[in-house]
Amino acid sequence: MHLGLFIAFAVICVAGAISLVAQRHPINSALSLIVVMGSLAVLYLLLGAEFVAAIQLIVYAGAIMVLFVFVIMLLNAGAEERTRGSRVAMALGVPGLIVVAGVLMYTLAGHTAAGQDQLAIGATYGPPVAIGRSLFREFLLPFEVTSILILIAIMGAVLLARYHAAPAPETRAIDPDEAGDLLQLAGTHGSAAGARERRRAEHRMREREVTR
Amino acid sequence: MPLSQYILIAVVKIAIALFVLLTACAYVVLAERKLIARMQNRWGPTRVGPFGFLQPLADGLKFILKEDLIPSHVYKPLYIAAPMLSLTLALTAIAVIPIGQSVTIGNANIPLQITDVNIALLIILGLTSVGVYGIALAGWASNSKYSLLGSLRASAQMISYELALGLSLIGVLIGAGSFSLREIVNSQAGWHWNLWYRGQFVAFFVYLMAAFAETNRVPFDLPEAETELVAGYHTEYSAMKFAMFFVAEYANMFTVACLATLLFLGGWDGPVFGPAWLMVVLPVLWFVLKVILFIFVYIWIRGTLPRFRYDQLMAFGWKFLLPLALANILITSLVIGLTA
Amino acid sequence: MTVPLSYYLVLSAILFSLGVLAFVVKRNIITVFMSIELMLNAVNLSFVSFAAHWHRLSGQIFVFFVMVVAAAEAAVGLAIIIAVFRTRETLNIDRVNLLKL
Amino acid sequence: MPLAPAVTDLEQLKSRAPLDALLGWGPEAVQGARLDRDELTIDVLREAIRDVCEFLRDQQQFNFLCDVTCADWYPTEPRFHVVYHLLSQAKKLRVRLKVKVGAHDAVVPSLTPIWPGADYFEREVFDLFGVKFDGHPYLRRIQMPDDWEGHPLRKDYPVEGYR
Amino acid sequence: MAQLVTNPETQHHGEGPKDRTMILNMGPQHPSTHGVLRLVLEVDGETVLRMMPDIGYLHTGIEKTYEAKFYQQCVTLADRMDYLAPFHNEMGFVLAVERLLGIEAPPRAQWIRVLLNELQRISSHLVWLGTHALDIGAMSVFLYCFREREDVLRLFEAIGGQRMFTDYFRVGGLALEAPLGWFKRVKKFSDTFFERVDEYEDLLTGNPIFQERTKGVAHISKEDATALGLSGPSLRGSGVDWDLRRDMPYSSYEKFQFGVPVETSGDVWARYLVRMREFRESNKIVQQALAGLPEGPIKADAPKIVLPERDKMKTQMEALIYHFKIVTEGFSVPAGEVYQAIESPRGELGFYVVSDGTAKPYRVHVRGPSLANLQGLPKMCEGRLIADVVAAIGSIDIVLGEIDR
Repeated sequence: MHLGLFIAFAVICVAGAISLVAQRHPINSALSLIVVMGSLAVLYLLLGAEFVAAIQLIVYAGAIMVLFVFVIMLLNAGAEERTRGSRVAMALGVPGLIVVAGVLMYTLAGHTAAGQDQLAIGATYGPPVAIGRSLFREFLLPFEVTSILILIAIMGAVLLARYHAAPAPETRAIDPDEAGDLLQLAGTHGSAAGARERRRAEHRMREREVTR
Repeated sequence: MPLSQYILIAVVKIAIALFVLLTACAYVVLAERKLIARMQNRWGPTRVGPFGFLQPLADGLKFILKEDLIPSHVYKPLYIAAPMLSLTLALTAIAVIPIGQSVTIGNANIPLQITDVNIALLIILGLTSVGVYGIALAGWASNSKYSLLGSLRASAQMISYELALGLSLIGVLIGAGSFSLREIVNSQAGWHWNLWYRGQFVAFFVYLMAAFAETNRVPFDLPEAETELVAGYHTEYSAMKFAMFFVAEYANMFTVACLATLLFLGGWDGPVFGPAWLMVVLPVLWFVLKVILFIFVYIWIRGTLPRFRYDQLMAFGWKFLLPLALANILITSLVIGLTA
Repeated sequence: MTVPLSYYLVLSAILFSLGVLAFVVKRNIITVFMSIELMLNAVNLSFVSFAAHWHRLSGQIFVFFVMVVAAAEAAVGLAIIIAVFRTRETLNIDRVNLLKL
Repeated sequence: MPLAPAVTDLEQLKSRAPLDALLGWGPEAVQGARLDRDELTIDVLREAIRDVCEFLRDQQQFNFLCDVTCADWYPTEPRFHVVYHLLSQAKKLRVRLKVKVGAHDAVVPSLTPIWPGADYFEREVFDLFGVKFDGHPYLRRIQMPDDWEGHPLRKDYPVEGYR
Repeated sequence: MAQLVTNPETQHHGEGPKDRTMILNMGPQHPSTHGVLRLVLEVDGETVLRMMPDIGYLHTGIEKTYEAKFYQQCVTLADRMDYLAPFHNEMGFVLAVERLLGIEAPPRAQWIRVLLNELQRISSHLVWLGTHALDIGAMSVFLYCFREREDVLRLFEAIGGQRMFTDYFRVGGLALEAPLGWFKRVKKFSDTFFERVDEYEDLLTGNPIFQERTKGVAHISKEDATALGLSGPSLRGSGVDWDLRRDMPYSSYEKFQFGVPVETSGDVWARYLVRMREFRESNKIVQQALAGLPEGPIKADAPKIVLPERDKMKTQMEALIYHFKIVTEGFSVPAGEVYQAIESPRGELGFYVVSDGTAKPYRVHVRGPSLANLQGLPKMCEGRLIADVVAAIGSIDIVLGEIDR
């Protein structure tokens, strides 16, 4: 049971990660990453780390990745283009990586520490209370330091977004010359007969292209 | 308990919970239409069945039978996935919500909850925070300007108010000392409801506001403000896909109402008397009544208030609710620290 | 049936390697940034599995800190990406090779 | 209440303040005047209309432009009578200015620099009569579709439209 | 906010002139454009940078139609322009023709006209209030307003035989005497109406969300409002104390006591307050008209123009001849031109009627207040949020039937 769940979610994890690499549109990559994070949260539950699992879901999937998706939507990032740089990286990176991964896995798999007693499904290790206690006693200093880090990050993000923002397009009373462009862009208001005429013309054009 | 029995009970509970939840969603829609209609000197639906009681059925049929349009300019995979995501996440949250003590059938003691986890509250928070994706992706994948504006509004709003929502719960958590919803309810037993016993009325107010915003309801219904954005993020959706968003919204309302009941209104706490079977039924009844009360407030507000503007909404969330929630945490912990 | 610690570690190694691969291969600056998150996640997994293995809470606490740092990093990083995009109008990492806007 | 006959004699009409002031300011701009049914109409030289309006607005407190429209007296020339209705809110007085233009040079100076509110009214006159307004920033059809032929309120416009 | 255009592979709509902005077509089919108005917005995020109203989707050619109808037929056409205030249109046209003819309606007819005009103003403002509140998101006010509007429309139906396009005013008077008991019904409505206005105010005026949404929003200064030709409550909301009923009275308005509400802040809130107080002032006029209604005929003594009474037509040869001639040939109007402006619920409604001496008008032009008020919209909205555009459209209370005519 335990192993079955592990294998299932490990496979989902790896599939998500591969999809992250393989997808060309950033939003698909982001969604793949969310899948990875979700299944990691399940793996944490298997390991009995409830609190971390929940935090993983809330912070990683619910906050950080939302930020990513948001930015992708805002910047309207299109599918990425292949450049020469990416081809070089492919040629060097993939074989090199396989070697590194192989070595890593060999080392790790070799050191199969004799099984400590395994937790049952649903059993917990590291309840929130215990985590809180150690966080606010042993690790109080690092905790406070991270809070300062977060504060700095917030200020930095605000500053960056403010400081480097291009001057906002100014609002102005309608300049009728431009109003024309505006209407042109938005589509002008013609008669039904005119629209029919144009549609017919377009149709004829298309037919000519087809026959050619 | 053998595994097979465990799974059987779980499946039965899930089926019952889903059935009840979906039916309740349908009837809350009817109740909303009826109540608002009466507030506005109208009748509301009356044609289908006696007093219009079969109206939800007719609506459901209509949703199923309608042509499922997929506009040609959408990004199809996400366009299809988004409503499913929304609905799934909204329905999953019900899994950790307890509705009463336990019943004993045969020799099995079955808690009235699909699964009792220690970190139930965190799971609900996690699910709602992931729920943003459904709306954000729906707007983006629709490739329509109104949808995009609606989904941007919705995502920003949900992220902002999640913070206030989370912080408003901390006072309760400090008091109960647990993330488990069952234990939180038990800590309020005997009329010691958090709403007054631990002085969490400020937290309850913050929670109420944030919950309205989280579920995109009046006066925070900007993402689908029909007079501005046509229908917001579901402008391009029709038939069953639209229905999924619709049900998801009402399921979220239920989750939020259940949570409010459990955290602030004492859960199933209430006068219990009578024979054994009544002892089991009454708590559930109290719980349901409280949830209905909360939902009635939702509907009432919808009949009364106008809608915020986007920047006012953000200001309200960040500049008013958030400091209020923080102050509440501070005071609650001070009180607990000093009295303990 | 138990799952040996090494399984988790191998999974973590695979994820980390995929993260590195994505980091090297991908050309979209946001995706590159996401691959860093993937690597962090892989490391988190090994932390948690070690914590479970040795019954020490510090592993989980460390994951907590990693998440905090990741959140801070994401906030600042995305702000930088937005700033870069506004001036350069591109997200391709090959075109953002100068250390100035 | 029988109708009083219309007065067209400029000397007799001097008692009317806006006309008097206008004659004092620039008699060459005024081509004629008419008091009919208690409404004062001043025929203004086309080239002077903008200055006249500016004068009336600044010196005579005619601060409000109610309306710009046109009437087509088709067979006669000058064919188009472009009509401006001004209102003085301080004096509670109205005055009508009229510019007559012929069919072949149907161009009138635009009043948009003086009253931005003239914008839509002038566009409408252009759309429905084909009278052009010189200096209008954005003279485009407003009621009819952009590809419409002809100007529907002209008297020689066939009722069924051009076929 | 950065660029808001969606994924380019499937992009079907036009991009903005600068890629940071987006062109948004609001209407012609949009829930809050009150008819078939189209607004082309250039937005940056949710901020409106530029706005361009595009009208003409409801163009009916009424001004051209006038030239082919007898004067008495034209009253019916006038109804159809501003479909929320038909009585005001009738009033404007009828007064203009009466001045061309040099006749005047008898006092009773004038008072009933005033009474109906003020009832119409109430019903028109009710529609405004309901839709405005609905745009801002308050749903219930809409239905409360339509409840009262229904009462007013029933009164109209009783007196004119039609709920909206009554065609009740005639050149030289009114079509018929009011039915028995009608004035009592009006009194009953009018007595309860003050309470009803209080009810709306309870729901909106004190509501902090509503105030937030309207105060300081869509501001237009006194000077701009005058220069752009705004009129009616939109002008009075900017602090110009001008009401044609008081300042250039027509149809014996000079005999009524009423206040002209003026607000100086020039925002949506000011226009809201002005109209809310106009409810009460109009109702006061209604009560005065009921109390002091003069007795007498309702048609002017002008047999060549006004249709004779039914019984006279059946008993007197002369009356029959006049009836026949008016119906078949119309009545001819001495050549000349008049501009008659009245205060409609939306502002200065002007009828410019040119006669060439025949039985059909040579040219009729309508100065629709909505057209001029619409010109103020871009000025109000640029630089503000999309939600404010909706509030601003509601606050200038436009009727597209009148804009496009």
